[in-house]
Amino acid sequence: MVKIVDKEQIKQLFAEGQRLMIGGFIECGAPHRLIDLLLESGVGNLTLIGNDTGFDDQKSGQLVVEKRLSRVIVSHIGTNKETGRQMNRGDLEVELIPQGTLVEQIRAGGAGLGGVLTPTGIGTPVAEESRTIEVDGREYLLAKPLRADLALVKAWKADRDGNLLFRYAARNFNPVMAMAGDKVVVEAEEIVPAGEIDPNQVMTPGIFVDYILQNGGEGASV
Amino acid sequence: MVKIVDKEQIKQLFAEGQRLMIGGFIECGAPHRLIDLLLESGVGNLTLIGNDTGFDDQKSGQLVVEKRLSRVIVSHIGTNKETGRQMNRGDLEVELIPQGTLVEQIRAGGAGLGGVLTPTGIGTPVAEESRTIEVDGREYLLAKPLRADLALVKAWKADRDGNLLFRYAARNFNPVMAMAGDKVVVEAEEIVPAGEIDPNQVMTPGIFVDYILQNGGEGASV
Amino acid sequence: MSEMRERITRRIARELEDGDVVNLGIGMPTMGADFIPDDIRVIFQSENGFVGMGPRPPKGEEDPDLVNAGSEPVTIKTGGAFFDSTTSFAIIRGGHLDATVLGALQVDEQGNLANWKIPGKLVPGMGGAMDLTVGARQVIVATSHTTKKDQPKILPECTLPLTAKGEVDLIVTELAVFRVTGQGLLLEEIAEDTTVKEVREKTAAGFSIAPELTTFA
Amino acid sequence: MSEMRERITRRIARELEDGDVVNLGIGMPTMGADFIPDDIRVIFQSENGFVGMGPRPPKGEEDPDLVNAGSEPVTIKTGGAFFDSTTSFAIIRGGHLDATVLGALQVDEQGNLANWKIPGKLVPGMGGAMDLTVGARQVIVATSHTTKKDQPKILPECTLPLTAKGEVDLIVTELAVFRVTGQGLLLEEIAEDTTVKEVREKTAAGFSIAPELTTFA
Repeated sequence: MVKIVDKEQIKQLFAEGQRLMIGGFIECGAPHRLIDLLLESGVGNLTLIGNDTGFDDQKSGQLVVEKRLSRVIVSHIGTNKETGRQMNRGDLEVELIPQGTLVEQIRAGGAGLGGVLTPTGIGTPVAEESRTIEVDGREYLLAKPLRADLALVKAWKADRDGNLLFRYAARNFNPVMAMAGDKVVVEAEEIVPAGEIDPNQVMTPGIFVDYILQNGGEGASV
Repeated sequence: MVKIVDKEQIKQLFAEGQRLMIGGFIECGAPHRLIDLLLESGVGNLTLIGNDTGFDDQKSGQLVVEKRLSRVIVSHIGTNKETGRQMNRGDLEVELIPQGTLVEQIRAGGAGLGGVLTPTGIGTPVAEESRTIEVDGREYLLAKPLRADLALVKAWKADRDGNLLFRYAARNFNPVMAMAGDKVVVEAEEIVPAGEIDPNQVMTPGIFVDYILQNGGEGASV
Repeated sequence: MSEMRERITRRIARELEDGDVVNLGIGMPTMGADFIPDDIRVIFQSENGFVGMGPRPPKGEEDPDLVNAGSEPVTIKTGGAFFDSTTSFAIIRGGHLDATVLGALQVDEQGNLANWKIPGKLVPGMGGAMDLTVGARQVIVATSHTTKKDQPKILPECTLPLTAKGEVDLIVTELAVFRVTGQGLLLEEIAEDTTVKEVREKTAAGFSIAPELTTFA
Repeated sequence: MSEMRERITRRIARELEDGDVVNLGIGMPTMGADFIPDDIRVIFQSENGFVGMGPRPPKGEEDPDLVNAGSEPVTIKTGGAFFDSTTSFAIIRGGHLDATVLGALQVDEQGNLANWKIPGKLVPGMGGAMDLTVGARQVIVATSHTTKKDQPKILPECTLPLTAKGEVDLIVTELAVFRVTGQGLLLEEIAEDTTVKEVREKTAAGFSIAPELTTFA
């Protein structure tokens, strides 16, 4: 059942050493308000599963800049120079995964699959870290499921039942992560009354969502 | 590039012995006009990949009743008694697959995966026909990709660029099949002008679609 | 709905909790929802592609695009959502269902279920049943206690092809409620109009009896 | 855009056909689309989640939710569609792209591509490049013929970690167009201001010369 909660309640969801999925694609569609609360909460030693580590001068990137992460599982770190520096110093473990494999791993985690077989990465260093499985004479790499303690998701609109809409390219990893977190926390640009989102057009069904950050001031009724 | 074509052009796409995916869930969301054209075309010895074989007294079921199929790959045949009769006589090969595995096989075919690993069917007769793969101490069945020569899809609305919307429970297998056919043929309740479907709300992007059956009479401009 | 089915359905409704997401297998009438108390909200999933399934609409208001997995007309409640079959089975297999309720041809002491095939006789296919049984957090079997020929359906070991192995959590019949435990079946409740003796006569499987055995109506 | 990049982009645009669905890798400017002739329609895919990508919007009309995979503001054309990352990579890996255009650190005679890592030096990550290279029907490499230090980038065998093995179909530089064949590289075109001799000097890989060698500008 979806709960609409305030900032303090969100902060209590965070804990040292958690494994987090955070939506977004180089800041576009990233849950910047939730990341702010995560930074404020002071927790660290986190594992981040996401497409990238953001820009070092923008919000998502601050998780690296403020040294909250001990491990990242991402497809790309080129937009955040601090990630590379911490990696080279040995302060941050970086696992690079092809983007299409990463998204299938998250989907497998959410969909109850034991993994998927992908041709991507065969003949490359990625193959050295994966199990190779041959099917009908062709080789594939096993991409194992990924799940997280919390998935932080940015929506455009959320209704009171947790049904979500995303906007344009801000959709990206958000819907699939909403399936793969033990708890799913949503930040929405707008919280609309139940029934306002056409059930035929819902992008993420509310049954995947646990918490929605209320909009407005601390005591505002949303 | 999407082509809007007439009935005769659709019929020319069909050929003896083809492997077809046909959308729908026990007739709901099945492309009844395309099935009519398939029946009219006279082709047979077809392999059907779909959720089921419809009702024996409704449209999808006629493919069995009129003996056009030599093999079906489905999750359920209980609603069409003729399917069971032909199976028992040895006239029709029936491969029964758990519904969630079947839809993943079609998705794998459309998404370029070598297969997925599913826990469904472990310890059942389904496991005897599948390869078992152990991952981190748990057993899974390998579900291999499925593709088809043609996918027949029923949409609610289609625009001139092939973007599709589906309605309510008539969506079911249609979007995933639109990814897994070498050619994808669409029947829509309504064909709307380009731009009328909000790009943020498209359910199947037009790049998956090859042909749309024109609405109205033979010579009607749609 | 027969009196027997109504009783089973009513008893199962008591298993469901506020906020639960539940799939009622085919054969389990959507009317089951009518037995849910007013003060809790249970969200029904239909494997053909939606959550928020509501009751059958008034006559004349049926919509051919809005049917459940058994092809019966239904409605969508406020807060519901439609999706395609990949998402539907991601929900089912991915552990997003709190419970599923399924019928049985046979069910056994190890929590094995057989409900999709009688070799040489009846082969409807498994549909979504195998995924539901593997994926739902709680698997509830709703079944008549015996076959039409009065043969036991609750067995030491299923003889028919399995739907899933060791996944059943609770068995509810018109006579009894059994919980499947690591030590076999535990009789937790009997119907108010039966006796443990009758239950034992009609059950081929062995079972132990809960210290606080209660009755249901 | 430098003159060199403009020339490469213009040449690649000629490879694209009416109706093609194409992903231009990061680094390949969206302006590439400007070189597509008016009489054909090419649909650009952006791996962060849409097809129908249009040019950069006028200043002041940028939308933070509408950027390409390189974070540059773009637009959506009529007929375009947005989707999530699972669908985006189903398109990419599933053979639904007619072509992709990618940059290279190194590319070799066997069609191997290296463009995501210089060990100990530069490790940006592969992003979507490995999926694009494996999945697109035609893989076109767009690259300067040599490094900034005038070292050859077209080699007998890549020495950097590979992005994909044997997937490259065409290599386009400011000097030459090579097709990757089962028998190695085939020089099909040279720039109008170079010679086969210069191409040979700047190419470490061996190659044969097409009988009907042509020039491009």
